[in-house]
Amino acid sequence: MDFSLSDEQAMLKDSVMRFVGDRHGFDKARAHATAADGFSRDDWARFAELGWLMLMIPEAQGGIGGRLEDAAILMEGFGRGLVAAPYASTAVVAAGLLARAGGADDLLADIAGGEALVALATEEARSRYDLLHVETEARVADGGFVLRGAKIVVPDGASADRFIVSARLSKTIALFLLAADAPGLEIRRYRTIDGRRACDLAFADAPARLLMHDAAETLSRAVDEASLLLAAEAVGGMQAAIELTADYLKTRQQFGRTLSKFQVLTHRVADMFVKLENARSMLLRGLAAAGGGSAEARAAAVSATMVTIIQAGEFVCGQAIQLHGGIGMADENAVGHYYKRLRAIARTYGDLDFHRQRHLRLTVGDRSAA
Amino acid sequence: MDFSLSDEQAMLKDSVMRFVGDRHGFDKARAHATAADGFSRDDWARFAELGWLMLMIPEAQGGIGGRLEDAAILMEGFGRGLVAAPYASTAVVAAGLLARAGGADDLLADIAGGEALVALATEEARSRYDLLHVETEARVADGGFVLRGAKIVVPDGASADRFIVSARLSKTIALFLLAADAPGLEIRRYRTIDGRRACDLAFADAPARLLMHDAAETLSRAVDEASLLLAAEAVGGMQAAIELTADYLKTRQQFGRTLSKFQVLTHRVADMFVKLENARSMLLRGLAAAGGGSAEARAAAVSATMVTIIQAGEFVCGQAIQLHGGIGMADENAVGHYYKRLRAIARTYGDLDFHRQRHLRLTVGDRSAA
Amino acid sequence: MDLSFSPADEAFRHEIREALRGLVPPDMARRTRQGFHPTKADLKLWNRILNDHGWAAAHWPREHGGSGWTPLQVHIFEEECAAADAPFPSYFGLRLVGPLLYTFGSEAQQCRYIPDILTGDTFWCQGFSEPSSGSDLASVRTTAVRDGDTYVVNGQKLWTTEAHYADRMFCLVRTDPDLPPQKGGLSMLMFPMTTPGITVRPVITIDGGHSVNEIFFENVRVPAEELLGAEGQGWDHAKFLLANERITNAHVPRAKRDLALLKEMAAREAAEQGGGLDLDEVDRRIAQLQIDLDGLEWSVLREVIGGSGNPAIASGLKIIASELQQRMTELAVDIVGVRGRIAYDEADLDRNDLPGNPPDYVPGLAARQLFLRATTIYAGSNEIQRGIIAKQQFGL
Amino acid sequence: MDLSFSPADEAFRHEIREALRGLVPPDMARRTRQGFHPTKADLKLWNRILNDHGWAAAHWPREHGGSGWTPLQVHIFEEECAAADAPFPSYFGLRLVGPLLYTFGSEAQQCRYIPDILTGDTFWCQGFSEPSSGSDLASVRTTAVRDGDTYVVNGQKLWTTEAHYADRMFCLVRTDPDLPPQKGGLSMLMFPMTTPGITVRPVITIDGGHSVNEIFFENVRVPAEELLGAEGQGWDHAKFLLANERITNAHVPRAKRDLALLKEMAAREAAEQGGGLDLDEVDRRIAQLQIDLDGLEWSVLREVIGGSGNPAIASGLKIIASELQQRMTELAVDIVGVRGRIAYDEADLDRNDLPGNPPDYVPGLAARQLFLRATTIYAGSNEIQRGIIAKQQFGL
Repeated sequence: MDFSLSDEQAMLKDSVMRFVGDRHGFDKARAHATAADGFSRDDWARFAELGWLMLMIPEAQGGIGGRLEDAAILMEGFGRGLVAAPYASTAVVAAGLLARAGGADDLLADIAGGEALVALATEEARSRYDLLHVETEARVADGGFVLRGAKIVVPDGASADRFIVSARLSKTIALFLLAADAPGLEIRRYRTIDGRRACDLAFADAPARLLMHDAAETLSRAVDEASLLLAAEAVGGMQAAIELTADYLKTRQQFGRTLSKFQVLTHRVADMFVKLENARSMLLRGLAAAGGGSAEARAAAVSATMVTIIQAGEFVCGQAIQLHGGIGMADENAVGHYYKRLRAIARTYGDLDFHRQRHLRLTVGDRSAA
Repeated sequence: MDFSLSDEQAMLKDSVMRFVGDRHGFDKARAHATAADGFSRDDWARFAELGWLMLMIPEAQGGIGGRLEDAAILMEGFGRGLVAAPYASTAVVAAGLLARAGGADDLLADIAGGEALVALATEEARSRYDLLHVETEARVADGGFVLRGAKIVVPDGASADRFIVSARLSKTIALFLLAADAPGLEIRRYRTIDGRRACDLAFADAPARLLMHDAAETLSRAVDEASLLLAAEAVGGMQAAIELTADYLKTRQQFGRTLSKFQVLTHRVADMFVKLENARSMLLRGLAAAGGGSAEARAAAVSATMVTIIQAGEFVCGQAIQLHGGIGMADENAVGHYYKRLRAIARTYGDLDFHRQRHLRLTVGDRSAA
Repeated sequence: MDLSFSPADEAFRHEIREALRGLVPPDMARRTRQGFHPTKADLKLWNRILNDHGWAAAHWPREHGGSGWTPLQVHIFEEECAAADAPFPSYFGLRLVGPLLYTFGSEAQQCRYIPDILTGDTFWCQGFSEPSSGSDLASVRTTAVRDGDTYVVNGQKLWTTEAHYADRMFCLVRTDPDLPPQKGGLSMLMFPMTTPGITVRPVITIDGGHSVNEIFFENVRVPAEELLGAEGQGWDHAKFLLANERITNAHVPRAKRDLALLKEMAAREAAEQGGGLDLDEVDRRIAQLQIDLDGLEWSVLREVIGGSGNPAIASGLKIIASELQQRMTELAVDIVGVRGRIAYDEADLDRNDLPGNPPDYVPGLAARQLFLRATTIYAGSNEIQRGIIAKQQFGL
Repeated sequence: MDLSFSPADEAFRHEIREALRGLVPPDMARRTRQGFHPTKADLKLWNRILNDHGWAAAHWPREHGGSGWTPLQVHIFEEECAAADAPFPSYFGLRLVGPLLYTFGSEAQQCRYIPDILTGDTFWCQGFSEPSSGSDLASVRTTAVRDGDTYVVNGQKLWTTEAHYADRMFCLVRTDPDLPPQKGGLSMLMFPMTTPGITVRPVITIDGGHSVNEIFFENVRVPAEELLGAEGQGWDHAKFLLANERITNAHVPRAKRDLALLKEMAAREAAEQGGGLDLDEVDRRIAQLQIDLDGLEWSVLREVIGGSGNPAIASGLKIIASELQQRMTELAVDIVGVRGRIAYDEADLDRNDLPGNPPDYVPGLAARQLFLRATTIYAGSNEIQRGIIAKQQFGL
């Protein structure tokens, strides 16, 4: 066991920290949020140049073959800088699924080059984060497959040019690939509370390419990994929110004193720090479980991580607003954006209730198996 | 609706506050706690002189016919002064049950005169506060009744000379009366965490007098009223603990300043006060529900009160210890005794889990009936 | 001590409930339930409807246009209004400047302003907070310098709620820079928002909504007769308002209605979402909220009926109520699952193809949850309230 | 970065587990599980057994009698000891004065004391807190005045854990009343508890137990050679100990064992109590504790392996661990229902007619819960820790 960064990881960290400009990027982040895509295409091209978009593509398929910890380093930086680019969804989750499915090397190359944005669509109106609750159906038509059904709130979906979609194929869950301009596919794009762009998808016999059948466990692993990347982003966001708050306390005057003279406020910052460091530990524990062991152990550990992240995020970023007072409520201040991003993360791929239930079922709750 | 005290209530309050000596009674309370009974027989005789022991006996049966609010005023004072006398159990609960049962005027007169101590025994090894879970059985023998079974942790049981016992009689729950020296009754006396004296009872065909059959609702009401009296005691105890703490902060020096200069500590006291006042409101609400309305509404309201009291007690008295620091952990300091009494109250007639479940069942949880 | 609602109280409740039946236009009721900031049109219309029944200022004394009801009756009335999904009438006229005027104002000022407050023809806003004085009113810097028959106002206000709805402002200003605010340095002025030199800048809050503003004053000339009471009384006026505010801000009637809606929402979501929602856990949270709301309600009843007037009690109510409002909307957003991530646009609400295809109770929740983070900050942050309690109640 | 336990680590765990099998006498294991303060006899015996295997000071460097294991191996070893229901060895020799001695002590002092610490033949106690300085060590008032070859100690200590077990004390004293404690005013002396002039008064804590004491010094003469390091270094010694303490005090191995026992207890109580226990709610609380304990364990691993040495991190561990220990015992008492009200007498534990006729896991719980209120107070209260974090991490 060794918690220190390798040389490559240290470089990666250095590189992303330089990119987000040591959290001076809020004006840029806000400008991107009001753009049509909700993020910067220029940044995305830069990511390709830096090799970040091929980091998680296996070497055999032309990538760097990085590990989840490496992507987590990038995501922590993105969290710090409120970077809204669809990194986790395209460059990790979609790239990973395409690599495992095989036969998609061209698309992987496009992802690596920054030319393709691929989003994973799993959530449905009645699924409540359960990946096995899939009402979208696939059937054979004209020698290929067509999809019928609907997906909602697809992360980074509004700017995606392709979608990976889970659908029921006979009795199992399969993954399909289709383009955003596929016939029979209707897309409704919109903003989420964190200013990012999601979409709903409606499939009316939309033709799609089968990527993988019997994909339940592959999908579950991919989404667990995506959750951990969001956890890393959350850790970066919390850290930035705490630092902004500590800085604010040192400058703001009330009742004739700087706020840093008020012990209840400084102790609140201490509690925020304690929750952040605990969340960071749980992120590492989740990454460890994703690196080996059984599917059940991984799922339980990821849910434990997410429970911690969600609880910490609500406290840390909520209190960051509280300690800023009125100005923390203003959209023109950065701190509220961390809060909103944390709340969005807390309801992507699973919420507190979902992760608690899943963790409980896989650990103490399973008394029949004990 | 009127929250002000009547003249009689104001006198009662004045009288009990004088008795507990404006919370200077800790040395006395400690001395009583180490005595065999865990309370003072002299005090008890004084209560009889003051008329407190006949307060809750109906006028028709020679008492004053007071209302539960009146007894609550006394109990709040007792809570403040850590008075361990078995007032609620004998003078309210037992007296009330005997009065409702009828035919026990002599015993009621003895209670009023301070000559009889009667305890109610309902709890069993497997009942977990459920008054309807009764395994003790009564059967007819020699023209009377005998009991077989066992009760545990009888409040104020160690000093009682008589017991009112719930037992199963054919299919219903009945109440029986028997003396502490009844044949076939074995008593094991012991201390509880608050220094009071409880007991276990084992009945081996112990002869007992039938007080009331089909007594489930009467018993439930009596125990709800007893809970509210403990709630009143808890309010008095919390108030005393807060005042002790505020006083301590004004005198104790640390790091070259009095503790009252540390904002986190004074704000903690503020939070304690907020919880106390909220608990006081819920006590009043519980008393209101006990005064009228349906049995279900009463039970739900009493459980809501107890949930609040138990939560407030743990916080208020736990933090009273915390703010005292080390000295709060010493048995020779008063503040820990309030904590222990609150924790004992929190597991008498019901605990947080029991009251939450009962409240939930009677309110939101009952979706089938909605 | 009499802890029960009397038969007369129950009869009154029944009467009000009957009288309110059908009084709230259905689309207004729907908007209220959805929880976005109320529109000016809704506030105006509901004010007028209330006034038609003599209820606009139910909580005022009869001699000033109030109902003359007992405090308990007022409480029952407000509870029934909330249960009927009526919006809470605009705060600044009816709750703040109205009572200020009939307590401290001249007869001329009362005649000039009170009638239009009752009808809802004039909307007010409150110029208190400033960029450098959020919770610290003593540090107000906006100045008013006497120049003959007028005051000349310069400075800046922030967090001015409904300034963009308002016709007039009552405004805390420094009339004497040499006196401490608590000792006569502050005064209260009233003036139209159309007075030359006033600029209103919208401040968008984290929910994406526009309810507060920043106000700039540049040589704004206000006739001296628009001074409330005497010069230098501003601190007393502010204290009077803050004490009132902490109890009204408990918003028990609205919270009771919100909790009832929450229960309905949980049942519907559970039915429609096929088992994914952990209804047991939701029920536990609702039960705890119910218990805490019961406590708050009885604390408010103790205060409005018993009237301790203890500032520590009022501060405690503010703390409990603000945290309760936050917890309630947090639960509401949790209940609706992934749709709680969607930023619904108020302007789109009449479309039938909203993102996520949500049930009707969903769209306003996420924004309302975000906005309610302000409850523990505004009207004196909860940290300020704890300081008041420690000092007032315990001398700490 | 390598986040996994290596096969070698797993093999080590297996080896330790096997070696520990049967090593803890069953009655000692039962007493440990029951959670009363450990007896001196148990501590002594277990110390000797550990020493027979060379494990008494597993966490020390090999050159001083330690195991030479990696920090991760030490962690695994302690986890396995806790899982075997071994008592945690007496703290003051093995955790505190031992490391002090091999870091700051003279060779003579090391030779004199360390062997008996390893065998458990000498028990130590720590004279730090005083009546007027609980969390504030800078205000220590106990004086030691040099008189030829000896120091004469006068004053008073409080909260001295295991002083009634101890053969010797290491004691923080003021050797220079004119220097600030941080600048050389304090020193550390070591002396036998039998030295004339020492009086030990038991302090009974709210659990009814006796684990702490008050100590009075009246002209206690201590040879100058019993000074640790140089005169005036006491502040450095105290800081060295406090930093160690905050991580050891996390007590993760014991907490893991307690949580496992809690799960068993909940299952047995539910089975025996016929439905009265809300097992769903208990499971939820256990699951949250499990998650929080996982976080604490990985934070400790990060610190013992990565070794940031950041005092803010150590303070954070102390806060989390102390609150976790409290929550765990609170749940334990809640699980056992009305029996949680009974004050079991440690002396009666071998009787088979205990009050309430409890299952064997019940008797120590209520007392332990009460005693653990001290965890958020001792070793620098959690408020002190928050102050450290604010200052060290953020300059606040």
